[in-house]
Amino acid sequence: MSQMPFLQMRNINKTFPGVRALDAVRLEILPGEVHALVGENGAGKSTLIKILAGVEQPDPGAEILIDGKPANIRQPIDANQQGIAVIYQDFSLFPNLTVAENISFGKEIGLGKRFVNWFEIKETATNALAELGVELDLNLQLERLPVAKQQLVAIARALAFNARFIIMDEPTSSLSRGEVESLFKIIGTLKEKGIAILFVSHRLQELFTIAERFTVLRDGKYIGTYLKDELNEEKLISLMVGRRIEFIKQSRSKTGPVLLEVKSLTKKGNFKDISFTLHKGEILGLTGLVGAGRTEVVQALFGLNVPDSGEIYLDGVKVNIRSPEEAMGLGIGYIPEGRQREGLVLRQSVAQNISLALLKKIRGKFGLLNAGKEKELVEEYMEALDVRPRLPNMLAMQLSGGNQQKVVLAKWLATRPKILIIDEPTNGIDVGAKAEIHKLLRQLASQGMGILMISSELPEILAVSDRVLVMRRGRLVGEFAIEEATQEKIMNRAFMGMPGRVTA
Amino acid sequence: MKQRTKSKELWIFIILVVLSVLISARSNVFLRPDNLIDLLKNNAVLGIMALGMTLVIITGGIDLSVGAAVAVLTVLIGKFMVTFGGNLLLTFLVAVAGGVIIGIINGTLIARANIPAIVVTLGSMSIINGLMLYYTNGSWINDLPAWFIDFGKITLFKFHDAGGNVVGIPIQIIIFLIMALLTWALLKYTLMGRAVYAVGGNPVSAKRVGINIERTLIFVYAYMGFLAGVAAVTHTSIMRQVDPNAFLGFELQVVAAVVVGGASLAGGNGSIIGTVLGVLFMAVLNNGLILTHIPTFWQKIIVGLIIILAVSFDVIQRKRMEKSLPRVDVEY
Amino acid sequence: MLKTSKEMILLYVFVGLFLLMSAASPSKFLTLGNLQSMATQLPELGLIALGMMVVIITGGIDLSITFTAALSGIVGALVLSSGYSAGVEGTAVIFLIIKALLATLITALICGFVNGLLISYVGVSPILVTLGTMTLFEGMSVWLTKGGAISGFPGQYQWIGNGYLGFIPVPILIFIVFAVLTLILLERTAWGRSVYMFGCNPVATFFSGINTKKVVMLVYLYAAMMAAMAAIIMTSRYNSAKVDYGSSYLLQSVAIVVLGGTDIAGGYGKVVGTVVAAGIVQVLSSGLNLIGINRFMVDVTMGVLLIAVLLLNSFISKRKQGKGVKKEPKKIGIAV
Amino acid sequence: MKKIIALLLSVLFMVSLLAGCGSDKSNTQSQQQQGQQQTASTKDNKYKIVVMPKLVGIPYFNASEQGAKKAGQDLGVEVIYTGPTKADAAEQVKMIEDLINQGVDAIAVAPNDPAALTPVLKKAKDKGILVVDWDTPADKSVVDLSVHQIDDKQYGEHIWDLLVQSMGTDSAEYAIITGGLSAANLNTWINYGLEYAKSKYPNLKLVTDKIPSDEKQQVAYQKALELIKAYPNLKGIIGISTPAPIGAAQAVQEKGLQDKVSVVGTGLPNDSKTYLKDGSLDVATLWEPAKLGYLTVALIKDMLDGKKPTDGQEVPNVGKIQVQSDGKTVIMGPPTDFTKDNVDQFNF
Repeated sequence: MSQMPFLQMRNINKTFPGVRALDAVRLEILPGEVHALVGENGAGKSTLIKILAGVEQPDPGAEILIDGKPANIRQPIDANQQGIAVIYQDFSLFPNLTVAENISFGKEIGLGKRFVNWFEIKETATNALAELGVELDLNLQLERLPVAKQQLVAIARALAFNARFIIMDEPTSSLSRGEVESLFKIIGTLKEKGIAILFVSHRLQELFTIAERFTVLRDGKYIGTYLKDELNEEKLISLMVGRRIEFIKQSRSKTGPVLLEVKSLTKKGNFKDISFTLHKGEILGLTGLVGAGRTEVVQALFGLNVPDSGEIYLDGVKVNIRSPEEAMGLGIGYIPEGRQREGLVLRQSVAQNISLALLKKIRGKFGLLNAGKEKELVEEYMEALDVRPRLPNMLAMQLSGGNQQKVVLAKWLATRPKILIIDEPTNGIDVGAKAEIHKLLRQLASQGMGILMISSELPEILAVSDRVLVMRRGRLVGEFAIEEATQEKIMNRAFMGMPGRVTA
Repeated sequence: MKQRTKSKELWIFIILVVLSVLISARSNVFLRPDNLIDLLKNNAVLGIMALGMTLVIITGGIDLSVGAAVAVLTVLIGKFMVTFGGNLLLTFLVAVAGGVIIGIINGTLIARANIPAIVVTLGSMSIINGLMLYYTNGSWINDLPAWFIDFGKITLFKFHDAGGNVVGIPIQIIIFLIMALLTWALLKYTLMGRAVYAVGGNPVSAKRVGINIERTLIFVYAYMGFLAGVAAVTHTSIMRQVDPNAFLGFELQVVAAVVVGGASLAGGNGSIIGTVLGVLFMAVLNNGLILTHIPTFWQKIIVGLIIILAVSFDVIQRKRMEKSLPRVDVEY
Repeated sequence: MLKTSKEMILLYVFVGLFLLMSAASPSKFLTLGNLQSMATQLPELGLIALGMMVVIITGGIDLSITFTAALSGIVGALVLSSGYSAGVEGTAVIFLIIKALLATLITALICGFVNGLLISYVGVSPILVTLGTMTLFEGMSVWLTKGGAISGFPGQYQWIGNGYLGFIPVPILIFIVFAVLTLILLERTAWGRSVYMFGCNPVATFFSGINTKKVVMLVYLYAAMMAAMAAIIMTSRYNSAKVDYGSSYLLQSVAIVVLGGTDIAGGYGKVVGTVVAAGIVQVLSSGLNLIGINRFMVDVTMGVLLIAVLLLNSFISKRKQGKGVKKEPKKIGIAV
Repeated sequence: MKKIIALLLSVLFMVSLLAGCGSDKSNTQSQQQQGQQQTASTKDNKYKIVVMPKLVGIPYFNASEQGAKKAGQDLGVEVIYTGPTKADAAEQVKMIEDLINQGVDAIAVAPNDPAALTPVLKKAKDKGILVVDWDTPADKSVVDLSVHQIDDKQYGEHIWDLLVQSMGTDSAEYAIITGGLSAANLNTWINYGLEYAKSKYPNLKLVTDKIPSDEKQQVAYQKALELIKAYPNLKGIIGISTPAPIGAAQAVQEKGLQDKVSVVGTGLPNDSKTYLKDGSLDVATLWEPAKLGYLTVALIKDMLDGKKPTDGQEVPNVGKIQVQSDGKTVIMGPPTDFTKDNVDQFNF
């Protein structure tokens, strides 16, 4: 540790009117290290990142040193010029611009240019991508790229203006296992170049794979910085939450008769020849790489993606599902992966979100909504799922990620579905809330619900499901009973034993 | 297929070609050089305004005050020329300066006070129109100086058409082409232009990469104002008198040309080529009505139907294309 | 919080303007005659604004609404005038009027259906569709009338637009009925709830099993119905039908809707706000007219008022946000 | 909360200031007029006469406003000249509603649509207000007086006569460009003219139905260009509504067809001067709108004083008028034709 730290932050306070978001926080980053920043939602991680990025200003008295010299980061450009780059969870890219522009834009602005030199833009982009060892079509509009590749664009952008320190906020939340591994490889390359990484993630397993040091925040306070060897998962969790949380394998209940049967479902360009069954009281895990066609298959069950051929049987009766409305009528619920985009109406109240799928059921006289019944149901399910705070009139956007997910769950549970499809149930949710949701899913299964759960996080699949299906390139390539399933076996199937072939 | 915006432009181009073929099948006048020149000249003002509106719409805004702005600017230069004489350069400067001031006021209210663009410009439309008509009472301004009338009559690149008549390109078309090129280059080759796309595509990210959103928005409305000034001079040079009421309801025509040209009101998308095609589409559609001898009382019905068909076909074929795009690389 | 809601601000503005106008010309403004005449004038624009509001809540816009009104009014008028001659009397007249009202309504609904079909089922953006249908409906109106006015209605028909129940003008009663109806539909029915949810997030609403296409279709049908109601009042009040009746209401109705606090991007909008905004515009217009202000300055005042009220709103919501940070994170941030 | 109220109040003050300014201006003006013109009569006795054009803010109606205002000064009556900013009958009805409550003695209106105004004019009449139409006739049964600039039938026929004179032949193709398809008075003239042409000039051929120009010169100009190209044998264009003949003349001038295509129509002399002089506009015909405004106010004053107009009556500043047999329809006189020789004598 004799090295001169790249960044030193001391006595960082941030007070919003009436609330202390950061309280004497410190952070030290060494050149070329991968540093994990951990803490529950609301612990102050994002505020700290915003200060580093120049989006927010710390309260007076803060000390920020870069290369040992005091630094002044007043706006995003300052951060960039100091060699700090942030890759936000949503990547902060421009869907309507080309890959090349997305990569080079920040640099051009940083240089204070007035005119665009397209040759230079392409050159910058080519170089940055070459540094990453990735090839992408520079002229492609960004929105046409899959998410994993968009992330590469975001990383390339950081490299483009010679960042010496890259902050990655939840970089793996939308990546599949294989893509995560390629990302780690890239992080390794960056490390070699002496670029420091601040890695923010809720997936503790990943952090232990990649990070060398951990800084823990809790309730806006600095808890400590630890070397990897000083910690294990359990200890880290207890530091984060201040109490011990058991991250246990959930107990299983007995599964019942077949609830749903899918026979050789096929849709061109989506999936081919998909057959499986789902039993009453069962949690069926569906995993595979992102882009393997998992979401496309479950959307076919919810009427969002009408298949070309194949049959779906519900309780032994053949059904034809062409819209979410029909699916709902058949007792199917679907909790999509994009909670904020597809799951919730953020600008409306929690109560209205919960009752949205129920509107038909709470119709009273003259087709008017029965306000009393609505209130009753909303309260019942907010209570049952322990949505906090228990304020039905609060806007959905004001809730934390975990509570938002509970609201989406409440919405669907209130329809009393026979089958619940849930896509990446704990994406971007902190540890405590994850365990709660896992427990809840098991509880629902034990009450006889059939649950089809998509997850890219294998520990989650192994902790919750009764059976595991694996998809690869639009096909089902494996099925394991939970007793025989291991991470290795599943990964093997997902990659077909040829992990080298899959590049991010 | 490569990019959605490109396919959008291609589609408008196809519709435009089909429409032109249909019209020329019924009228041998339509494709005559003099008609095409008239058509371009008479839509130069619409075109110049639509260029500015494209930028505004790319940022996700709208400017409903353009009709009022251009009208007040024609009055301004009319009064200026009649009172002071002046010269062409000064007249241009007066028009452009007036337009930029209006644009800066609109832009500042939109960017700083965070009021939706449609509201601000709806308000400024009634304020500008009201004040202008209060002071002018709608009187026309005649007796513009001779040098200005002569300026309006300039034609360049004279050539002989099939009938042996001398045909030239009027100055108004040249102004439109210069403005189109200027705006195209602005969008493509300046950082401000790319910032316009960035702000429309993702304002949060734009802020994060260090784009000054307020400045970008104010620039966009000011540029709209600048083009309103150019349009005012162009219009007056064609009409040779100033009618303060000449632009009532013009704002919807401008917006129509831009959105038909493929720009999305949600922001982020739109291009100068698309807008020029959109302007041409509206121009050809209107030009064809009399040339193909369509009875007066049927004209609006036909215009309405063609617009509906054109925009629906565009969506239908795009949907079909998107549906056929594979989402998963399925192994067969 | 409630005290500073957009609607309350509007109400203050309304009351303030009303008092101001009363003070400025008490002998003219505060007379029964003037109040009655304001109540007769407001409904046409008010109804169109209500229809426009419902459309704007879904994030759309209906540029064809005034020509929907014109076309449906003309069809109704044609039914009325072609069926009426001096000999027709008594119940036959009533039947004829009912027939004409139905013809007006059905025509409007067909217009709304065309809009709804293209917007929700074909998926064309509302502004493009209604830009086209605006021209189409105008063209059909001109074609039907050859530009002239359709007149020659039974005297009884005039009661709708010019009659009184007691001392209350009939049009304002119609307006109140439809304002209350809109309020109930939006706030208390599954459709109304879906309209708001769709305006905020169409994808999530669709994913919640709502038939969003139907919801949107109904929105455009509803707007068309409001247009039909306005058309009925107009044809009755003016005792004739013509293509350009109410043609100036298009941008005015959008202005009223946004003045009323409706979010132009969709998702938020209250009937109360729109009604009060319509009232403000009416008081301002009639009041300034009574004082004898130049008409163009009335336009200017409306523009200033529109921007001023929205500036005020944005100022207040910024302050509210500032306050909000104080309380809310405490409650929610650390939960879980 | 307090801040909000303060803000609100300031907004209201702003509005009231605006309102105040406007009203002060007009009040002082009218008071001055009183002081100067009418020292004898007290304020209370002054008749309040509303003169409402189809819309305000266009040259034609500005000219009539001047006439009406001048009559007000000359005759010692208060003239309120106000109208909608758009030619919309609905707006007109609303304004009349408001004016009835203002307590006026007479309302003279140029209806955007005659039928539309009938109910509201009836209402005015019931309140004891003298109801007059001017410029364009309203429903005959509700008006007490109807002031016409011209006999519509004669005027329509006159325009067609001018066309034939200018073309120098009555066997030719021609087209009509009108202000708007739904403008009632324009339609009246066109219909009279067409009927007349059918019998008088059977060889005149109208190539297509009247083309609308939205009351805008540039639209008339474009349409004229298209007409010239679409109908190569076109010999004449009639422009009805003041910007229409100017736009048509501009098209003719640009194409250098002054000798081939004749343009006639309704036009104000100031705006058509250039085109009359270079020969692209053959002749414009109109009455003097200022005189019409003057006459309207003068006759209303007489009516309010209990005097009915009589045929052949000499009205000061206007001239001899005709009164039709119904006793309430007054015609100002024949139109004035503006040609390149006489156009400089007029200034409106």
